[in-house]
Amino acid sequence: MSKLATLAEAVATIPSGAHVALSGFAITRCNMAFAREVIRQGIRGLTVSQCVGAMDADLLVGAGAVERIIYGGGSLDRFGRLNCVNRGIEEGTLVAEEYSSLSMAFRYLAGSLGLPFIPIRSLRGSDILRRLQEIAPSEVSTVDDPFTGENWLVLKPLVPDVAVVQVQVADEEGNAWIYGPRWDNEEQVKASQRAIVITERLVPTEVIRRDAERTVIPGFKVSHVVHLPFSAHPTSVYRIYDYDAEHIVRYAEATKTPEGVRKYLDEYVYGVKDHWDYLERVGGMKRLNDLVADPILGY
Amino acid sequence: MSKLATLAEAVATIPSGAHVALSGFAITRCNMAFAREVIRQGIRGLTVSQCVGAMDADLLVGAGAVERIIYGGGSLDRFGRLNCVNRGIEEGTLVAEEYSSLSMAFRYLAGSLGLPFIPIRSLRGSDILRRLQEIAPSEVSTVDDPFTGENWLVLKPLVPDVAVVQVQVADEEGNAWIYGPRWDNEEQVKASQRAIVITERLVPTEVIRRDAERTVIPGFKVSHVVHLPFSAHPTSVYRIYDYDAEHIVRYAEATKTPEGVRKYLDEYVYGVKDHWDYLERVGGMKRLNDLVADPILGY
Amino acid sequence: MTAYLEYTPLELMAAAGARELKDGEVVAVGIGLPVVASFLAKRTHAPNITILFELGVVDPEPVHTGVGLADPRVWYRAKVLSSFVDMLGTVLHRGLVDVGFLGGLETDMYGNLNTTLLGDPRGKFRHFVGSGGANDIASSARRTIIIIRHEARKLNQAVSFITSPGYLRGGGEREAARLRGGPSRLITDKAVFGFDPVSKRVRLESIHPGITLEDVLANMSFEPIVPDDLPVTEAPTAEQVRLIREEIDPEGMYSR
Amino acid sequence: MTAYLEYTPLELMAAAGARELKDGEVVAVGIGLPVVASFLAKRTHAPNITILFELGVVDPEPVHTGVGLADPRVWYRAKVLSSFVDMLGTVLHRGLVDVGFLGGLETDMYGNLNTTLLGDPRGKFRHFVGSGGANDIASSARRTIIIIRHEARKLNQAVSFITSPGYLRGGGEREAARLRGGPSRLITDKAVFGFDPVSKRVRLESIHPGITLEDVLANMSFEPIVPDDLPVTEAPTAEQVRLIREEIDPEGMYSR
Repeated sequence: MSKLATLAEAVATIPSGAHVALSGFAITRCNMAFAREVIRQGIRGLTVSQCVGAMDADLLVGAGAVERIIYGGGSLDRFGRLNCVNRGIEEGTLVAEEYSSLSMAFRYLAGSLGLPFIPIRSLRGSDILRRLQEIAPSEVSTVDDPFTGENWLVLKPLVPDVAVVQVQVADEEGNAWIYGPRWDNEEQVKASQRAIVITERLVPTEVIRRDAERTVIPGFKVSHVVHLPFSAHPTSVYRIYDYDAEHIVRYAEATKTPEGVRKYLDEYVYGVKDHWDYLERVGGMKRLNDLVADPILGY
Repeated sequence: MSKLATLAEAVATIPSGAHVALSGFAITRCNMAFAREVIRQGIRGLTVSQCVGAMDADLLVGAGAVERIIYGGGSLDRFGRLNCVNRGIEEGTLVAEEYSSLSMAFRYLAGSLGLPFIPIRSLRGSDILRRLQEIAPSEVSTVDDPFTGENWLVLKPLVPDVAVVQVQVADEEGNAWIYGPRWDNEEQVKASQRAIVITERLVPTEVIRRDAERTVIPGFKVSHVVHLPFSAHPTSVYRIYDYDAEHIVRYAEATKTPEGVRKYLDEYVYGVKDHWDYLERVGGMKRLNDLVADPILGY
Repeated sequence: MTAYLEYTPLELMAAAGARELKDGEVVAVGIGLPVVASFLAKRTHAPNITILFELGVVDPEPVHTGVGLADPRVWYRAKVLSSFVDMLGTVLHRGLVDVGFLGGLETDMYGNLNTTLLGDPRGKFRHFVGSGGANDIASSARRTIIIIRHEARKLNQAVSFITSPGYLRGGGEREAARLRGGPSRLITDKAVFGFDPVSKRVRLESIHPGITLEDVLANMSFEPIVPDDLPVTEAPTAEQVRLIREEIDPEGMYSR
Repeated sequence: MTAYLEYTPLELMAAAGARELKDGEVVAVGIGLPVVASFLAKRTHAPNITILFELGVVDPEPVHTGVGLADPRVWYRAKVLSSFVDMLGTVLHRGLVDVGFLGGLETDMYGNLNTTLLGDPRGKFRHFVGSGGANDIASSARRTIIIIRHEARKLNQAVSFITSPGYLRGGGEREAARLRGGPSRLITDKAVFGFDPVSKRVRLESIHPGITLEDVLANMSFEPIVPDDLPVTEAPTAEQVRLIREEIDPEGMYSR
């Protein structure tokens, strides 16, 4: 069954206040076109989660669409900090439930497997745990191992309302492949109630059937499939295109101040009518061609 | 670092009494050449485990090499029952810790992730659980979910001494790919202290690096790599060769009686000096060629 | 094209099983008649069901009949090839399997299934297949459909071993064990049964064409609830029979 | 080929880090100097170490320097491309990571690391990167190596926030928290430190060529244990410097 939809249609199914798991990691496979459309549609009060905070979450926070972020810390790698997320935390306008990469991944894993709780060694003795016990006491607890008597920290499963995942290849049913490392994306999708797949390449199901070991996202978890080239710009999509360093530098610079964020949003989000208009704004075909990945290197 | 070894060398590293996880499922990707060599070397008192009992375990039990089997039940599919395993259980000569597919998979998963225990909904209310509480009380317990107060059955992680896994493709370091469904094999290998990889095709690491998303077994878990074509015969290896129906029928018939088992072992295990001799005994190149898989169908 | 007005009891059971599936549902099946029933549903009224095999196979399109789940013939053209943890963990245990098909050596008036052993577990017994994924499906699927031969020794007073729990000893016992779902149908070669919503006891729903109530009751070891009006089970259509014989199970391995 | 007799402080730190790795070990690294140190070890005395990146990358062979773990440049020619659960779960949490490299905003005399915030967590503070996999590595690796700039504000009396636990408040505190391993080395651009086996306090091990004990102590906010004999840190060999500059970090992004 075809689940093809436009980006606007898919985004319109997300109510304000929903918990959205995002597939981005720092500056790669971020849901950028998705984030821009969420902002244009005025969706607010979101809870966003991801193991490592990325540019998609930062842009959403910068636009005031996010009330709570559940993440394991993050940055724009060498391009800088997640200025909007950090400012929100520093000014208290953003509730941050901060974990580590594995504790986030285990929370998604527990959600994906229908486990009631999952034990973990991480976080013990750290201020991350002390912080969590204050601001999110319902998410962490302890259990005595019935086999050894040892007391273990246990985490509550994470079950987002929807996972939005940027992939390289998908069919119209939502069966999808991810090239390169998958970080938390498979567990995010399988933990969530449903998934929106945003794909660079749309292939016939016939292609999926010829190499089904690659299918990390099964169609039956997917509610919408959006086929949208360069939808992760300015972040990278392994084997398809490289990150746009110049644009990310501009973003990192702009987001150092609230004024800069407003200007950036006016120019690249509110100031464009859709994704195609955005692509023209950031340099059009000529610029995008410079970013197309080398087939061997993958970037 | 090359870990290439002969089958005899790899098998010789397994002490009597060891816990060996086997990669077979019914009549596919079974460690048959491995089982035959274990029997020839006179290794005894093994504990064998696998989610679904298969022909590799049945042959080892038939030869008296196994003291305990930890499994989720099993058969030879339409070819018949696991006669040796069933007889051992019926006569009390084999200790059987019997689970279900998921409870076994979760025990391996917990072992692979270093979890102290893992909760599960399966087994409750069943005689499988009652049986386990009698014969393996140290492996199952209950824990109150600290988030809801609900009482959950929890299983102890399974950590085999060695996983023996039959794969289609591996390099000399043990980085390996499995085509087709992987059932419990990835969790078995990652839960075990080490793994012995038995591969149909040996490829340069260069090949592994070109399609690394497929690498489900990382070389650093592997102690030995055995390159041995048709090592799963008479069971199938997806995309390489089909099962040998005639031979499996012969086995299923022979194993109906202890005498039959002895005759089978004399002819196909003790009566052959090595794997190549075995391949001649079961029909040689002519027969094996009939089994070679069609590149499209995979069988 | 020949018209298929005749059908075998197994073909009728497959059609009855197919009828239980709603379009869009996720179905966990073992090999055999359940596969025939599921593919029949997918090729008729439920093209969007998702079919799962526990070892890590989703929506295959076999062109040859396999001897079991371990046969690569039944993996052909799958959309996903993964693992037990993926199928039974992230789909079944996670709560996404709508229907599970189960068979067995014997069942009882509460739909408890035995696939493990016959005889006295503490004394003399014969050991069979065991659970595989059956117990997991019986514990976590939203509902299960039992398909079994209609014989007194298979429709038993009590089972020698509960491999896959149905409603245990009835009433609220299954709920108390906090198992999800439970058996919704019991399909034999003589009749279709349901389960009483309160007592959870097996209740006759329809009798197959040409079968009498006496045949049904004489060949089972427990008393099902028998309602006053007893419809006749819908026979498979000629098209359903054709699909089974020409496309789904041409060798008749599971349906003849 | 030019002889590399000169080296930068960062190149010296990379060489000192590389020296800590034994052949055959499994090493979890973040981006930056630890990657340079690990690749240097792999190309010299430890060809069989396994290098892991938390997001799901094993033993890559980059030909271009990346801006971080998210840069496909550093995934090039990996042997495994998987996930957090695979790297941090089945390898690290399972107990298979021998060495983890960690850096941070500041550390204290027990090797506790802060990558989260500076200031008063309850009042005014600046928020930075947070943990990523750092806390996980600090909790489950068999030993960790801290690499940090030698400045008074980075080698602090106490850290504002313990992101990644070292020995907590020393003695048996880390063991009591049942964390695996702990920091084995603290490498700065002026010296190499270890940790006292009993008190777990930072102890000076060697001072880099051309640096005085005064330089070392004057630029840290806590008192390390200072043993009587203080060797000079081994300088990187010309070959090590050549490898760093020509092959591992030709753009000098992390080592100049």
